[in-house]
Amino acid sequence: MVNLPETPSIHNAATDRPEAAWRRVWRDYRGSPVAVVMLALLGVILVLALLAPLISPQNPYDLMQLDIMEGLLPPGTEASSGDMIYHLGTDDQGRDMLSAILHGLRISLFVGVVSAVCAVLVGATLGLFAAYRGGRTESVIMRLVDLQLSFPTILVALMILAFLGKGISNVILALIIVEWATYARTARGTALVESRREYIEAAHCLGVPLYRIIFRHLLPNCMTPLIVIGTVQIARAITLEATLSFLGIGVPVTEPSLGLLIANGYQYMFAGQYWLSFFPGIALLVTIVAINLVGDRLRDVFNPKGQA
Amino acid sequence: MMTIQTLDRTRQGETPAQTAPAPLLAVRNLRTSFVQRGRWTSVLDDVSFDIAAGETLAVVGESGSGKSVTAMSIMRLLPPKTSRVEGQVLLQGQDLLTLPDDAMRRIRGNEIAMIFQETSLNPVYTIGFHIIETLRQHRGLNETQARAEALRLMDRVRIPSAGRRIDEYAHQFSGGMRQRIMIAIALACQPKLLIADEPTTALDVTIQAQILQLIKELQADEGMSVMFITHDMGVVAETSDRTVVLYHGRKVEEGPTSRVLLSPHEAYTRKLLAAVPRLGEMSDSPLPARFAEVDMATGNSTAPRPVVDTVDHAAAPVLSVQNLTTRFDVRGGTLGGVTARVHAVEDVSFDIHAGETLSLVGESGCGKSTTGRSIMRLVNPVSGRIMVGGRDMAGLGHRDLRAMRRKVQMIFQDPVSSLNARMTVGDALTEPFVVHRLGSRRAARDKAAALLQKVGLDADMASRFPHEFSGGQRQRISIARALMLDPQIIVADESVSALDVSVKAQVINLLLDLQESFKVSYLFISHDMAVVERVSHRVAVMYLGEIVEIGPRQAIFDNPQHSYTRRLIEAVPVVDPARRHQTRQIPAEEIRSPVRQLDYTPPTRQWRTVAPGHFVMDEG
Amino acid sequence: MKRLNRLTRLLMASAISVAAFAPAVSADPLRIAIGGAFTSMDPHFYNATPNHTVAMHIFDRLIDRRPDTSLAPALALSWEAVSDTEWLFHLRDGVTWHDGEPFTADDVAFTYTRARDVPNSPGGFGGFLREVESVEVIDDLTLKITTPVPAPNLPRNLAFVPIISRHVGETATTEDYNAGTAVIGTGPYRFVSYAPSDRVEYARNDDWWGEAQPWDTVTLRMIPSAGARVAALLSGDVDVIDTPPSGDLERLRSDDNLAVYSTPGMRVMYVGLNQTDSAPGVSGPNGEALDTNPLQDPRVRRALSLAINREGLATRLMQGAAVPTGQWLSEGQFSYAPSVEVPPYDVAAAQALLAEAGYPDGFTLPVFGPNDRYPGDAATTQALAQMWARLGLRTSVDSQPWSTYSGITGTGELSVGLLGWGSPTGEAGYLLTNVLHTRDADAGTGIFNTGRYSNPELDALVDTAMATLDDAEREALLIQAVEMVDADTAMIPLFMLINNWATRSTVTIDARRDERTLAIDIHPAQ
Amino acid sequence: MISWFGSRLIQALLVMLAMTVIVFIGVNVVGDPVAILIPPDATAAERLRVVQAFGLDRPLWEQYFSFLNGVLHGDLGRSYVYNQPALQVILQRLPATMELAASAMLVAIVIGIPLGLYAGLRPDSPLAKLFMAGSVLGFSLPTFWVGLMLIMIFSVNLGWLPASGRGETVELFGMRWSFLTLDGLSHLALPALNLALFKIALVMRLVRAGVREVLPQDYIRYARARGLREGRVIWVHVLKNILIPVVTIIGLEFGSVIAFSIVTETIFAWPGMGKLIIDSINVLDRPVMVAYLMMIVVIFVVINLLVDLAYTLLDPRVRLAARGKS
Repeated sequence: MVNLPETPSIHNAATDRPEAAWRRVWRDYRGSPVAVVMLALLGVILVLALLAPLISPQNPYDLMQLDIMEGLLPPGTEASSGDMIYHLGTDDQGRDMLSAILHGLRISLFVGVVSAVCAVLVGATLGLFAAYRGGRTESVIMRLVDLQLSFPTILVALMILAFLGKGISNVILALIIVEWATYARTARGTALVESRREYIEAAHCLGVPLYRIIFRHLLPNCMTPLIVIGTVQIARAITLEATLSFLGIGVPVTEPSLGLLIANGYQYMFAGQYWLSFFPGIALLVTIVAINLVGDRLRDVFNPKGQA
Repeated sequence: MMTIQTLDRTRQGETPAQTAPAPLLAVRNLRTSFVQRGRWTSVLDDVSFDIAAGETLAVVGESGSGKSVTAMSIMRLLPPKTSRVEGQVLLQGQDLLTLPDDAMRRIRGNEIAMIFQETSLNPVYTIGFHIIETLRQHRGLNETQARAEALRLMDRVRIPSAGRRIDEYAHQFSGGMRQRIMIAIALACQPKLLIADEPTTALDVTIQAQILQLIKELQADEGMSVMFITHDMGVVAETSDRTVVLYHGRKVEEGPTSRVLLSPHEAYTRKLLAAVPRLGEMSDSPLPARFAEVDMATGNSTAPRPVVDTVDHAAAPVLSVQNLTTRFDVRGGTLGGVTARVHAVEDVSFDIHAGETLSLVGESGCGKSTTGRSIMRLVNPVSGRIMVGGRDMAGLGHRDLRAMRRKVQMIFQDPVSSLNARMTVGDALTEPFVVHRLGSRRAARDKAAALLQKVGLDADMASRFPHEFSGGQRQRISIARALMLDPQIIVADESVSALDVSVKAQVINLLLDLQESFKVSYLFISHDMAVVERVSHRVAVMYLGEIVEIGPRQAIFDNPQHSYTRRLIEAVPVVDPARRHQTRQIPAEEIRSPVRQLDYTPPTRQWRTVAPGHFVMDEG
Repeated sequence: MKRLNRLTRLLMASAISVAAFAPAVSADPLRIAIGGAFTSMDPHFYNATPNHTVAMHIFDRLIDRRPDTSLAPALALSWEAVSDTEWLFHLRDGVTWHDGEPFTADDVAFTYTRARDVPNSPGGFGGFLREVESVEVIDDLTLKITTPVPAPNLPRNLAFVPIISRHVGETATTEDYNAGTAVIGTGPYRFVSYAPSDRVEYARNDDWWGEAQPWDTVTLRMIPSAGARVAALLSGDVDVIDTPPSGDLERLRSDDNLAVYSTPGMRVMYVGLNQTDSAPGVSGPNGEALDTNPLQDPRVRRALSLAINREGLATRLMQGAAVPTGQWLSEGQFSYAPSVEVPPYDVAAAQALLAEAGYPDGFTLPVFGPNDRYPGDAATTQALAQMWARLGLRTSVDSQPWSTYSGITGTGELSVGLLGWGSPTGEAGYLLTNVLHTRDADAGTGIFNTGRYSNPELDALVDTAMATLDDAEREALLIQAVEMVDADTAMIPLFMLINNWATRSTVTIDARRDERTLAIDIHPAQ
Repeated sequence: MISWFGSRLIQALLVMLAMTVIVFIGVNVVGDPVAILIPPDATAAERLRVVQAFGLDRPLWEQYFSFLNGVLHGDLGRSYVYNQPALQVILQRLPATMELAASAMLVAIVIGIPLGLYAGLRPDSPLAKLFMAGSVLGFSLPTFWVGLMLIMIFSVNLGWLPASGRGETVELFGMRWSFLTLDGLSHLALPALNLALFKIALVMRLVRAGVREVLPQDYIRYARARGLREGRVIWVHVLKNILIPVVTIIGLEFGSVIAFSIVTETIFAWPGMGKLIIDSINVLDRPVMVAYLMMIVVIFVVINLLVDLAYTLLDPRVRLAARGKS
């Protein structure tokens, strides 16, 4: 495309209302109905996960409420006590699958979000630090990042978990270890680009103190790529956790995430007891697709040129 | 709306009758629209003109005028889905717009060749590949023939050692050489018409002169027509027989270049020409001069207010730079060791007095920007002293540096990136005032409002974000921000270079106004000799990191001593139609690089005093 | 033209008929998939069921074990104890190795030396030969084995040790076995190829001394993923698979093209109870420390046993892949105690016992178990916790991979844990000696006594039984011991795992108690 | 060039050395391999014999240095379970994994590049939008779940393709390959597709983004202005420019395909390295775990090196000399 003529913004400026940045983002975001639906869906998923203990028909981890004699009932079966219907069937412990999925969603999202947030904090701090300090600090950090990124996440996570053993906190730790590098690289890359921009130099010339330049000028302008990557990385973290749990080295069996629910149901699939891994699989899929599509849209909105 | 269109059409009706009976190219009622946010918006409206055989037509206009779109429409290079071209484009009577795609493709490169800015070569292929590809496409040569022809063409555009360089890639060539290659490709099929779309915009002025000269010569040899698209009135004057002026997608004026330049009919053309500084027109005054303002409605110009002498020669200089040297390491090799050094600034000294403007001029890589940035301590100089108000800034720590920075401020080139997109204009303006604890927030807001008005904006624009402003407005905001700290010196690093001609003139006027009001000094860094002549009291010419000549502006421009200064002035295209048919012998010399071996010791320089205050470096 | 056409047709017809009859003339290849991971072609390298399975096709033993664990002559035609510590074995005549060399008693003597000490082996065969003090070659077909103490289980243990030849084995390393060059046995199949972690291919040994085998070639594949194994069977990739997932059994049974074969196995799943003075994690109802370990009280142990719905575990959780039990052998096996019944599921009685023992409000009990070792292990652990929660205990679940769980089973740190124990000897003494006998490292007793149970009366009874060569006498003593264990609830047996195989309906299989999947047990369907 | 290569090699060796330390400490933290491997009824003496045979009775640092010493002599230790040199155990399974990974990558390229080109050249067509939606799905679907579904659909319900193992193999260059027989190919199809799915989406989006980025470039406009055929503009001028990032990423992704084959190999019982490492973790076969990681480091170093070389060959702007800088 040729360069379109600059819209005479002098006129626009007169008619446009002053607009907060987020409002502009939202206006652009709205452009894709699919993305809006996905955002709503994500909201619903989040609410469901947060409220899981309140809205699930059964507490799937209260052993008193379970009865193996209710095990492996197909969807729609009424509980023998008569006080509930297993809409999505039960697993081998007699656990209501709907409740298990809601709680599993909660664990999956918890793992994904917490690991992503921690990884962003660690990675962005190190990345900005590297960009700002330069020299030896930078090369040490970036060498580490290169090293980390040249190995596939799943392998690193696998090894860490093989050493640390199962457990939610170990999974989160492993995910942070495998993810921080992405954020560090992004943060450094953006910070380097941004710090060469003239507004940063202008701030220096104006005698704005360093901490203020970093936090007031640099950080807000580096946040966009971090947010976009963070969104997609949450989806990746959830997938990775599910994969690790599927391989049997993720979360413990007493706190099953969606991945572990799928793994648990795997052996029953051929027997026609599809609901054990099908429904958790769908829940996982929908969550990840929703996050990815929202992330995609955010990327388009924040960075209209790079349509990757 | 209707009436205007009819009016336009009747006026254009005369045009073909005035020119030669069978023009080579006749553009009729060209209207081009783009889809923007789902709606068709016209960007080129009812444009008509002719180009006769052997003639050079300049299409001139500011950004957004549609001059490039015109070329793209003629060549049918706009994306068919998002653009629409109506009207007629007749090449020797044949309408290009209705040709089948394949036939049109044979016209391109063959009948009509096109050159762009010199960055348009595919980076992953050799330049030989490009030339040979075009030759084989249109002339059906085989590989061997095409290669031989390519070498001949490269010789023709005077590329030295073509045999070796034909297998090199674009990035291994300098900008000027790349542009020569594009010209060679354009000549490959002996086109009837050459469309040159801003071919020299990104080039240094001496290189620009070479390329313009080359085009002129080749045009004479080949007898082809040229359509020259440019925003530079000097280039128009140097190259074209006739001129078309575009404004907001419409043709506002057309005529022989000498007529258009000397007695423009239309208000816009007058306004445009009034904003163009002409080299040499200032020789009668030692002071800077404002640009005349033209009323767009009437076309009448008001004579510019004369400039008062602001320079305080009596007091000590506000800025004194002594023996400033800045070098950068070039790292390479296995262990990232230093392999060479860029001697960006080498032993540079000058003073600036209160209220004075000193300009640093030179071409790319001469070290003028690095000098400015070294003064601002955006880069750390290797040695030298930078005295501001008697204190050496070069040795200051962070805290003292911050305090000193109040006295020296900087305005940058790019109006888009010099403001933080996430801060309102108000926040951007008040921030320096607040962080230096110069007063309350309220005082900061008041001062910001006052300065916004001072730079010609509304005080209530403070709540807006930078993207809501045009480029010129943003540059005004940057200036206002620099003024928040009441600086004594402002370093203006190519601060008007990115602006359109008319906006540039306004901003320069503003700078002069501010100098008058605040007695501020400017270190004005620019590559544009004509602008420098307008704004400076004194001028320093830089070449390869060194000042080769420094002195009062009048002396430098009227009596240049150093051969480089002379070459520089000579190369500037001047808005003087008389220069159209001048041919100059300009050697195909490249700009030299200040990258030196590690063991390089700068030679000791001898200086000669030409007149009081006018010094020139000895050549030899 | 016409004649040529007829000729072509004739040729084609004959080709088709040959193709059609070819498989029927000599029997099909047999394709087996097992879940366990075989790791070496060296028959003495690693004592694990998949490795035994691989070896048993090629190598014979002195004594064979029938699918129901009773003993049968193999390379030894007969054997007898000539004194308390001396046994004579009479070998089969006319047996040749796959390379044509004759088989002699010296090969057996060589085998028993080599099997104990394979370089770098994680061990395993030493246990079977612990009772072999010396081997004396009387003549080519007679062998005398001396034991340090009376060893009634010697023939059963020797049934595990594949016999290799001295002439090949003496110089052969594990590499030679993996490369196939040393894999020379006397068994029903010859070695063809070995792809580690993937498959072993065999061809019939027409010179075998036993019954003629119907299979030209046998492919033994390793498919650890149960789902994938079933899928391979369903898609016709293989003819026989072992351990189909219990959830699939019903569907496999109902498929006309498939069949399922089952037999109770030799492995009992039980709950090991820590009976030391303090069991880690076992505390009062609100987590407070207790003066005594409640698990030391037989009434508590009994209560825990009674609170378990074994029928539910077997039918729902294990989906019929298990039978409830109160001991560790199946009916019909040597030393099975008919008097020991499956403990009833009686929560009320259990609660009463608990109250009687002084724990009316229950106590806190962490329940441990592996999650990758036994079929349904994690689910069973959870179900146990579930059922004891109903009894009124505060339970929690801790499922661990065997790699870490196996660490805590040996140290006595395990309070209450799900465990499995196979009785390869097919009699009660093996478990009694290793699991319930007082731990004594020097005597080699109580090696797997994870709960440190100690009952001198039981110890004496077991010691006597295991020194009694007379089978009837020994069986009576062992049954008495089993009854004693039950009365004291020294451990809580849950169920015996059932071994399952699924086949395409073109073949049948004799289900083996010892989990091995052998081509000689598989026959073409009639 | 030579010195660049040398410095990369030194870097790689340092990485491997660090890796051995970490892994050595790591594997020694978890569990007791002897407890897993020996029969439960083994006596203390039998147990001790195994501990000594494995050298586990020696202090960790001593074990480490004797391991390092072994490495220098080309011996990465001996598998506890297979009683073979650990390296040999891994190398035996390497071809299977390489075959799977290469097939998956091939599928990804063969499908991904044309779809990506189409989506990039006609971004507004419904088909392109469909492709892009599909790519989001491809990104989102967890590999293991897709594997299960593929088995469910193609093996169990439709019965078209086998679900496990390598099928018939043919020996070539002393290694066994599946892709040379029809049976082998049919076994390869599902796992390769499973592994490729994510990469198809990746390649597609990469190519599309590349096309979108290259199309507005001046040199494309200039190529058209020279009257080149549209086909030539796309296949010569656009394609080579997008191939540079695509080749780079495809090369680097090959590593991740090898890693993700862990999942696919587990599901499809593909007898490769990935399945080996899972098995080895489960039985704590420490020498194999260590050797596997060393192997992976080597593979990755080689891949990164090859990618860099390919990059230099494809993109004349990248000079080896300049690379030392980064």
